[in-house]
Amino acid sequence: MSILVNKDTKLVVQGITGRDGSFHTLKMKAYGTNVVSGVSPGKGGQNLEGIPIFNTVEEAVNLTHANTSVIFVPAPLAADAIMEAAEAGIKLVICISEGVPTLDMVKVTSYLNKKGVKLIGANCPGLITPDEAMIGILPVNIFKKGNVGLMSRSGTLTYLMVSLLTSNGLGQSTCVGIGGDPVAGLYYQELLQMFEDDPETEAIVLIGEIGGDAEERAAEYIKNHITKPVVAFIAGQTAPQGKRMGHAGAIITSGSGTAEEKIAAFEAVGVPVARLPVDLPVILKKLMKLD
Amino acid sequence: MSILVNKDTKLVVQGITGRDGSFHTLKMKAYGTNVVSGVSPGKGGQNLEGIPIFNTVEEAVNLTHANTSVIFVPAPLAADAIMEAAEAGIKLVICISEGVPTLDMVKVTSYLNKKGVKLIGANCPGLITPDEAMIGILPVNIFKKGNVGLMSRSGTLTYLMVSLLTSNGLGQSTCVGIGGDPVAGLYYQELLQMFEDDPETEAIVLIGEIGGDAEERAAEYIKNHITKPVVAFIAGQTAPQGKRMGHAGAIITSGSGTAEEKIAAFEAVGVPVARLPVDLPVILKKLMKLD
Amino acid sequence: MKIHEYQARQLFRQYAIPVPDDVLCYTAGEVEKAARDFNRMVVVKAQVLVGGRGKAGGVKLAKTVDEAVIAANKILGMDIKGFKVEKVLVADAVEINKEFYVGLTIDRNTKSVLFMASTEGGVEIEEVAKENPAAILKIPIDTDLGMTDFQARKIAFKLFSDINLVKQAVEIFKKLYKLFIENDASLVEINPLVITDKNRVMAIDGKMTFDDNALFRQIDIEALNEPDEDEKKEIAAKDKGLTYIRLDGNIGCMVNGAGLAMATMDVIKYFGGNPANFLDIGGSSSPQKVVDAMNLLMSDKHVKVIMINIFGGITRCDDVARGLVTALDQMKVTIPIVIRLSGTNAEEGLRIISDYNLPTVNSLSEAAQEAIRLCNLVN
Amino acid sequence: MKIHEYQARQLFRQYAIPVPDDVLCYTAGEVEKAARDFNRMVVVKAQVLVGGRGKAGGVKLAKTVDEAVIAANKILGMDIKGFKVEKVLVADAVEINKEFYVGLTIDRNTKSVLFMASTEGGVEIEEVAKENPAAILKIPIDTDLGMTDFQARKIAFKLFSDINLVKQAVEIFKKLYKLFIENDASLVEINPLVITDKNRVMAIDGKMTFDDNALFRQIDIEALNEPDEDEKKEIAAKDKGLTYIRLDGNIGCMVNGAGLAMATMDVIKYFGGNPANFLDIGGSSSPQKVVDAMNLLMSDKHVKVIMINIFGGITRCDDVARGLVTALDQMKVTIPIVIRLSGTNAEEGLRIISDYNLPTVNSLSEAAQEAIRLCNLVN
Repeated sequence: MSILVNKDTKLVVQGITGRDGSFHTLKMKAYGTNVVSGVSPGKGGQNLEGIPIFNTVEEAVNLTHANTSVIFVPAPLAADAIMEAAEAGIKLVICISEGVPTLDMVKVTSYLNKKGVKLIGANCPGLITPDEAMIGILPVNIFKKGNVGLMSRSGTLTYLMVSLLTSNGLGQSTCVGIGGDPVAGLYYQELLQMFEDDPETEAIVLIGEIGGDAEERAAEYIKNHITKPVVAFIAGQTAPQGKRMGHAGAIITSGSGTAEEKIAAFEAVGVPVARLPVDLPVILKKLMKLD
Repeated sequence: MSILVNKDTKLVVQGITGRDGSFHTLKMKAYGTNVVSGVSPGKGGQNLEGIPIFNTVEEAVNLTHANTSVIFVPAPLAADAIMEAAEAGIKLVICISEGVPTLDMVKVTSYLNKKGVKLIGANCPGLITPDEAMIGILPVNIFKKGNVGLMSRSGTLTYLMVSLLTSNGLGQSTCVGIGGDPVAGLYYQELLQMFEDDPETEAIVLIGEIGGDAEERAAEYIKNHITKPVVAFIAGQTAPQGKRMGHAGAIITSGSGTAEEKIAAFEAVGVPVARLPVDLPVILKKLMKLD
Repeated sequence: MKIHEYQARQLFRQYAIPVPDDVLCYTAGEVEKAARDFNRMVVVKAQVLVGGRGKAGGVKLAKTVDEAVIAANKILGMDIKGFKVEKVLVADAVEINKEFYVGLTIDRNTKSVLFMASTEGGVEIEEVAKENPAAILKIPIDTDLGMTDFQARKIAFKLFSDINLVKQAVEIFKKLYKLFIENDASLVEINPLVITDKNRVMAIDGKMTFDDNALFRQIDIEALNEPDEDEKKEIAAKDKGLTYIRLDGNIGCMVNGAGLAMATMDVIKYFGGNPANFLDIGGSSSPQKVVDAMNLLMSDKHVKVIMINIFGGITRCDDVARGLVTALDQMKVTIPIVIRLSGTNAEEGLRIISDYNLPTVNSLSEAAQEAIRLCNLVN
Repeated sequence: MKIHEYQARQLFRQYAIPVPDDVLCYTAGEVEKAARDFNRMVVVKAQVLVGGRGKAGGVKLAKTVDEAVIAANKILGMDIKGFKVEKVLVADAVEINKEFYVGLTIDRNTKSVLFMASTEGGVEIEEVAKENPAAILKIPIDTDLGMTDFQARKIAFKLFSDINLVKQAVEIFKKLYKLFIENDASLVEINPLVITDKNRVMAIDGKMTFDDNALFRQIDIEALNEPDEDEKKEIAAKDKGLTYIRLDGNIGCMVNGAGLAMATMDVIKYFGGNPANFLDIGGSSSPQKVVDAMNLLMSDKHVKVIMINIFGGITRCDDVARGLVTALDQMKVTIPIVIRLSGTNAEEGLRIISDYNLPTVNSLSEAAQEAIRLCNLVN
């Protein structure tokens, strides 16, 4: 099982001829991800180590039956690339590009809703179902197949957390980087439900950070819908107000969106929040009764 | 039964304080249509012979439970009025206004599809289920309750046809003026299916005219989906090419959209086409085996 | 509303769609100067609001100034399908490697904007549609989003393979869509869209029609209107609330409602007559409208009989009768009138006109037959 | 990116949203001239990029020129929440009958544009949100359609009952939405929106924030940026691919990734230390970036210890180590460095820096504790 990606994933890479696109395409393929094609306007007919390249996603879908797309194009072109994938019949789009304008994402959201297409990102490191498929830029060596589902607004913080999980013997069902932008695709609520429904997932790790109130909403959702154990971590307890902490979405505005509020919201519904990264696997093991 | 409107219709009139709006509101009410409210921005709190007037459709729906709206506002404001009705929860909108820009209707169509709202018109005389409800500007005295369903792109031509039906003893289940614009709401196909599904309707009259290929498509649809007898009439056999014959949609472009093509299409699928208005009831009676 | 090629080219330029340079000329003298200024091969093109100029000899290449003047002299004053050529466009004749067709229109059935493209450029698209419909690519454009880059690219890749041409085409398609939407067009065509010998993608000829219903918000477009004599009469009628179209027959029609007006003409034709016009006096007709309509009919010297067909609904037959009586009293009406009134207040209407000894008829068919009989008597 | 009130008022004018006249002044002399020219009551308003000016005494009414000069002298040079007032706006003080709040923002949860309105104008909307959330009307705007007339009217009728005011408000709301969309704003507020004594609806004060991610296509907006000293440093860092925010502590941080950078700061704080900055050296870090980052950290004289925390993924630890070695060789680094490398090529990285005698640590917690210990030694 696992969620979103697995052995049935047929991936097309949009922006496959770019520096990052080609580099990570080969990494994904090396991990065993079924990369069926790439898109790069004007480079149709070429190939990247045997992966055929097309001018449009439509051709890639028609000729290689891609069902999932990952996007490495520059941010100003990302919204168009996402919509192109959706229009071509792709059902899951992962957008790695960082710096996509927020109004582009608002427009994209409305379009994807009409088309019934799922999006992860933008500005995310991608997702992985260990031993089945990695889509994005994740360092695969830290992951291990197992029963913990993980979702995170951050990249490297996720890697740290995953390596702590793995070194503590806690493998992962699927790990999803949901991205650090204010308006993004699949978020806590949808992913919590997917992990809840996934028989392979036994516990859930939620890594949040300052900005917005998605964590507060997630807490509310967990209270009402999630029966599996959840442990959270919130980054940005020392972040000042009004400053964008790297991620476009990580900003405390008018005293709202603080780590304190988020931690309190989780604890109010019985979700433990690790104060230090190293504490997280310990709490999780206790909840999973693995001690 | 009948289709679209009946005794359960609760009508709100948008543009109720205008000259046409107020005149026809009283006519509709006099016929027995359940006119529950009107809308005229800035006139909220007033009333028209006891019909309460509101500033917004939202208020009219909330306070008078209107489920159907008829629009008498000037053409430049019609698209906005239709969308206001849809957004407020109205499920059937009839737009009488003539001269609505085509691109406004394209925009409206996309919005109504999202909201699941039905539209009749614009540029139409409305519709009637005799003895139950009349919505629009139809001269009620010519109609008579019965079993013929009628749809037409024209106004006065419809009146002529209906009076011929009535004087020949052929009453009507519902008569729908679908309007003379190139892009309009419910059209032949949807209405044919509704009449097909309506137990009260025994035969169908389709009145078309030059321009577009909706009649050709209707013929195809009848062939595949309609079991009840259908008789057609097509206006504009003498219309020249390239001239807009009153209705914005009634124009033969580059030799396409002619009456001949439409008549041929109907006859090819066994739908008789009356050459003279007086012939129509005669053909219909024969098909309905009423001779 | 249609506009001329030279106006379409102006709009293309306004939207930064590349078009070869051109000069509009009304005389051979102006053409000579223009050709001299170009100092290279030009094309002289008749500016008339009708298709098929090329076949009619209205478009000529000219390698020299003399050839341009000869062409101008041939084309200016020429009659193309009933349209007299009063001006020509002298345009830079770029070297063309390949021709395409692209256009935007509104699809009545899907109720959306449709982008059309074809590798068979330079001929009328209707002919392509009839002979080889598969050669026309049709892509609906979601007006919520507009023409996206990816859609423009998708179309461009179907026409071109060179990415340099694709990129030029993408820009042109997006601008063309913008032109279409921002000006409430009902049709815009670039035909042909070409690749020049210098690998530039350019619009060589354009055809545009605009939505009459939207002219109230398109003042600049309305200003481009150049109505011919018939159209001027139609516009004057419109100002009085009448929809009028002149035809070739001799039975003047006055009807309320467009559909009924068409059906009335059809019935006349069915019985062997010839309608002189389409005339819809509209919904809530005041007596004055009837007077105006009578004046309009009487101004057409081809009209031998007038046939009035009113189905009273919103329109009240007595109003029409009153208008008719006023008209008959005001003007010298020497030709016969057949009138059929039915519906709202028909009886009162008939009573009002009873003093005027007009033939009474009981049905539309009878009215048409009577009109034809009277018309034949006059001839 | 934030802009000043005077810039927001300029944008309002550009979109034909009515705003009282004003003049931007840098000196009391300029204020005197402006007040004299107005020749009526004015308001003198501090221009600083922070809320709560009014409470801090940064906004003063002046009935006479003398009063205006007195106000200017008080306000210019004033410190408001750490921001020095360098300019004031002298604005026509219109008579206000009633105040409202309207604003547009992007709702992260519904992923749509949200229109907000309240009859409680003139105070910070966050306070209204906390004390009386029901007083704020929130209406999502479908960006496919834009702000329609009916939506603007619906909101306007909730604020006003007079149709004359409603009509003015409808125009303002539609223009405000246009301003929001066309300039990639993340927040635009009119607060207060007022009814004047002459029954005009006007914007008196405006607050705007723009999407940094969209500045590449908003050249005019980017030109409005007036960064303070800290922000200039942040921008300079950005140009080198570094995300830097100065804080009040003394442990300089260098981390790869925003989330990890925040978590690193949190861990330092957890163990009782104070981070001097947020510094994300980004994904594919080249050695040069590390050199730049070291220079940036060394330029802050508050920094007593440097703590480097790298989790190698895309970033390779050996690259970071190489950069660090280059930096240590180039510049005189006199303060202690704690470095934690893990993930991709961590061992090679540690080998590269092994000659430099840096403290070795095994975990993030240990690194933070070591940094704090070294920091305390220095103090």
